[in-house]
Amino acid sequence: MTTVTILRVVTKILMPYILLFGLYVQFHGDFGPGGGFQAGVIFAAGIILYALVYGLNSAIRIAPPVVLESLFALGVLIFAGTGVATMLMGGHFLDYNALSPHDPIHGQHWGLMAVEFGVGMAVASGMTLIYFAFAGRERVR
Amino acid sequence: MEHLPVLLIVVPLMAAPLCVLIRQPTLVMGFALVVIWSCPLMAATLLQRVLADGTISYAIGGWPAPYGIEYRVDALNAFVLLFVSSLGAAVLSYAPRSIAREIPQSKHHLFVTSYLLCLTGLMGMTITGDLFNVFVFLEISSLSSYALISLGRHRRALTAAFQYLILGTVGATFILIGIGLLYQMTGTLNMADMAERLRDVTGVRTVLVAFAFLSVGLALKMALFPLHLWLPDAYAFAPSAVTAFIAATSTKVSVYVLLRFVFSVFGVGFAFDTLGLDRILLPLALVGIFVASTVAIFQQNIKRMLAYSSVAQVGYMVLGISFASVNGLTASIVHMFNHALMKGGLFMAMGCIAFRLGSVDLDRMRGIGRTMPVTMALWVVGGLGLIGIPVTAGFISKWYLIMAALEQDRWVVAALVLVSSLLALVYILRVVEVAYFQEPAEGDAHVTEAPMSLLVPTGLVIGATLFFGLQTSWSAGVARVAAESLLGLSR
Amino acid sequence: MSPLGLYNYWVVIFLMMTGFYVVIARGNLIKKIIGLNIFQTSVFLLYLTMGKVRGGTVPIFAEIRADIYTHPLPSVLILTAIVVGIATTAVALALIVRIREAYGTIEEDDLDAINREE
Amino acid sequence: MSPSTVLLLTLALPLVAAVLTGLFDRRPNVREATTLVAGVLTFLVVASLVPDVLSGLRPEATLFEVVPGVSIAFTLEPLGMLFALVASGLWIVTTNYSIGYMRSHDEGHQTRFYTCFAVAIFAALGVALAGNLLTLFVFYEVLTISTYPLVAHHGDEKARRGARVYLGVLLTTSVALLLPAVIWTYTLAGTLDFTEGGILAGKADNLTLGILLALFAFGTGKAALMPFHRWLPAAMVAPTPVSALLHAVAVVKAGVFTVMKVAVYIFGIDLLASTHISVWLMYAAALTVMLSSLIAMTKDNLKARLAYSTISQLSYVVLGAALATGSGVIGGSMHIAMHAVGKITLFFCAGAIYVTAHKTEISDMRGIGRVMPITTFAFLIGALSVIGVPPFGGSWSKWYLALGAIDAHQSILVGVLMVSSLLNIAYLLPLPIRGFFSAPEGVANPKVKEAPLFCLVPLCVTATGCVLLFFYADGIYRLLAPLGGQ
Repeated sequence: MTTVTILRVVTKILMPYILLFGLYVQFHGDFGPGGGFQAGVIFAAGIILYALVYGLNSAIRIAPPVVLESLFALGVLIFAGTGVATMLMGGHFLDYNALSPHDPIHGQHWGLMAVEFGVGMAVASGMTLIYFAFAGRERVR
Repeated sequence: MEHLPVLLIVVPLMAAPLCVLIRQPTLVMGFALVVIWSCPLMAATLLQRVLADGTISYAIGGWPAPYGIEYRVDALNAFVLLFVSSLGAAVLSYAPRSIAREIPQSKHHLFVTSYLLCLTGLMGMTITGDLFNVFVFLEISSLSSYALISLGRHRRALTAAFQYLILGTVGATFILIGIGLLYQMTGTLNMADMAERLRDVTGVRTVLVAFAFLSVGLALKMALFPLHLWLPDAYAFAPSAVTAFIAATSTKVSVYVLLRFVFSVFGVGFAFDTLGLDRILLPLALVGIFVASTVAIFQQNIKRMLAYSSVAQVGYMVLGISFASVNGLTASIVHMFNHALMKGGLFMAMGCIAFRLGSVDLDRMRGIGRTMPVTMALWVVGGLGLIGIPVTAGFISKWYLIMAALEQDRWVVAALVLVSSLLALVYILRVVEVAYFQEPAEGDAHVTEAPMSLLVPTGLVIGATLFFGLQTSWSAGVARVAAESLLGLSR
Repeated sequence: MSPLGLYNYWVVIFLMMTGFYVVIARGNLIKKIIGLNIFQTSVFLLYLTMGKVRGGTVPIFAEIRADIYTHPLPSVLILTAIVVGIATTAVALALIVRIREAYGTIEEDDLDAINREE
Repeated sequence: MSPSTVLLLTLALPLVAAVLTGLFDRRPNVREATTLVAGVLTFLVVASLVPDVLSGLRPEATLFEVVPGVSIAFTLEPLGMLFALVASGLWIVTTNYSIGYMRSHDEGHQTRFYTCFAVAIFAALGVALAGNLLTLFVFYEVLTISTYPLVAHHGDEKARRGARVYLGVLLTTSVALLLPAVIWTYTLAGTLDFTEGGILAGKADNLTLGILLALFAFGTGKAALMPFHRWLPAAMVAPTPVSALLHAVAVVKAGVFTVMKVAVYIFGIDLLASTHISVWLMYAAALTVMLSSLIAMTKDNLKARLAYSTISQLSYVVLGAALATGSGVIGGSMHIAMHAVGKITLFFCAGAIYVTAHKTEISDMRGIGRVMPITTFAFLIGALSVIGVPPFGGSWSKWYLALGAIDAHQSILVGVLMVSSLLNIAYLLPLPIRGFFSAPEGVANPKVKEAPLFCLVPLCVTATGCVLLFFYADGIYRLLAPLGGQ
């Protein structure tokens, strides 16, 4: 792989900001535009950019597919687990009010946060996995 | 207990990612089996409660019905849930041995995950009372079934899955358009609420267009002739366990959704009196039955033959709907169930044959009645059910269908239904003759009976077709209650 | 309202037909998927259009108080549909890659010919 | 044991036998002993109910409710009693004969043969005991399916083609005609129970009833009413014990039994007599009697000739039902038993000749009586009984049929009965005549001698039966008397 210094340097500078922006979108989701899905995509874009510039192998080193698969599963579990938690606390499935019986607004807040976190995790790892799956194929003929 | 409706969906949904986390094939399978057998138990409890106390409603997130997403269980969908989950569980119990030959071990946990997701999607479509939810769950089940089909050993599984993906997505998008137009007209997504509000806008053209988009989309998903083109390849080349599962459940759930839309959302009056739906469905169903059965007769690949037979059987279900009477709907609903059992069992038996022979071609099946007597006996019982011979479940479906036709004085339809079952006789007999009255080929003389772990689930499913051919109060009885409630005659 | 006043719907119909045509008429599997995406996008636009309220602002509950908001629900629904669309595309692309590996072509006519020979 | 338990036991025994024969695949002696024991037990159990039925009791048993108001249910009434006795009694004899035939012929797949045979008997008993039309239909179809492997037994192209015709005709007629008739009856009457006096009176106009009757008569393909008789000659490819089963014991008798049962318990003979809807059926049956007798005369193959003879004899029973008079019904029902014993004798003899002398064509059987005197004599007795000559059983049923025709003021039919008896003589007697009086030709082979004992004993038993039935016909008459309202 030819090394293009400018790209590598720029990527190195941009990476933290991309990931940070991803986190911002993630946690700002319940106040403004944003949320787990968008955040996950932005996060994944950061990793994909890294893979494009530094090569697939380095990217796989920082985010091994096995870990990504587990994170994906975990993300879904967090989402559904929140729902189960609300049920265990006496509400209906995904009834966030039940999370904080004294202050339903807070309950909503926490619930959304947890769910969006799960979504973000699943989407980020899912997107990266899809990229890896395609990029990792050998060329046919 | 109160959470049962949502648990039914959440349990397999959460089990799916857990399977990815566990990874180890044996553990995954054990875990999935425990989870999946809990589903029919829950569904049975639901059905029992619905029959005793009437419709159950569950508000997701605690948001009450017209605003939030509602899971709504009545006799009809509790019944569908029960048989879909039971067959899902039965086929998964059969799967470990079957996929060992057909799917590389590194993919087993992904197979189980997709399987659980597919089941979740199918049950979700059935249980939800929210239109948009139907679409979401439809896509969950479709996407996982594309993945499942593509796992087939033959490379044609890939093109089959792709073809299904294109047509399935077009169908799903049609449904999405229909739902969007309905939402535009009524401002609600809740089925019960929409049924109320649609009464004010019956004549509006948007509603008609929405109805058209929905029915075409669903017809694609349930493989109603002539929109069945994806089905034969998909069934023929998917792994045996996948074929058994999809054939037993997927199209039935789409038929259920059609029933739900036509009768619960749009109402009989609109669909049949205003639109004349029966004038479209009846000929389509009949032509479908005849064309598909005839094509089935000429198939060499027996899985493909059974696939065409499935297209024909969907015709019977739609025929029952087109009568719009209690007996007609009972026939449809009970045939959904009976056909799920028969086709599931037949494809499971095909899986046993593929397990030993590595092929499902008619030529290779010579003399198999002697080398694999139990498998073939089960196959024959399932086949007799397709013809509609008494004592098998298929007879009960035919009985109600004929009765529905006769009570509306549709002699020709009744006669055609009866004649069509003779076409089934031809394609079943063709296999029987080869299997029992021809000598095995040189290389296949040593073939032995399939292992018990395959035979027992197959036997249970086929045995159930015999049981429900005699004891019909649990099948036709429930179907009748469901049919009456769909037509608004009770509760 | 003049027919052209509903120009969004014209766009929807145009996209829908374009997408549908591409799905049916193109033999290249990748192009089919592109067509499918255009087809789905038209539906997304349909939903967004019906949620739009003329003069309405972003439906976010914050400092700015406005009297008219765009209906948020269709946007929410369509977000889900977009996710589904992405998943479908991903599965489709994965299948196409596998088909290319197994058959060496992604032209539908060639695939049919190969399948028929078998 | 309560009578209803006994009823279910009757059905269970052959089924158990079927399972056991399947299990004893490797031990032929045990397998065949099982069949024999089951046969004897079944017959005894059926016979134990005779006094009950004679005294007017109707034992009942109900199993599952299949459709609302219609269950799989059993009721034992005189007609069913007679058929059950015939089926279970002749099962014993046929089993004995099968052992001799199958072994000396070295047939393959003998386990499949015995298992399917037992299932067929089970189905025939189910037909006999059926308490409603649905149950009858269910067992009727089971009978069709279970005999299919028997007909296709040899497995070669010829056998498969014959079996295809067999299954095709029987299933087509039953599914396309009989089933709608059953469902239609259900929608009209709301019940399918066999009730004395019928269930259809006053439920429909004459046209509907006429169409229904036609559906029933032609839908019962096993009754071989022309033009749905093709399956019978086609099924001749089967081994001889199977032909005996098909033609004498189970299949055809289940067919005519169904027609009789429908006439008596679904329509009711009063309804038939008062509306005259069955008149066309009398002529259809009479036509079948004449035509098939004529065809029988042209056949040189012994089994084919017997097949057409069966078609003609079956129509006597249908005729009896269609006459809708007391004597007609009794005569027709009696003919079920009389013809069964006579015809089975003839088939046993045909099989015995085939096994020992390997002859199938009548023209080749000159002088057969000199080498196989017992067999040929038994054939003569069977033939005379079928023709209706005293002192053989067949004379009684023809007598009552003729009486019935007179009661119904159908003197033409009396003539038909007479002429057909003459035709019977013309096609049945040449064999014994040639057998005894022609010089042996070819069969003078010194190796050819009397058939094996296992074959010989059964055919002597049934031939004796033909004689006994003449003297004990009174018992049958008393049993059947309630049917005719006497």
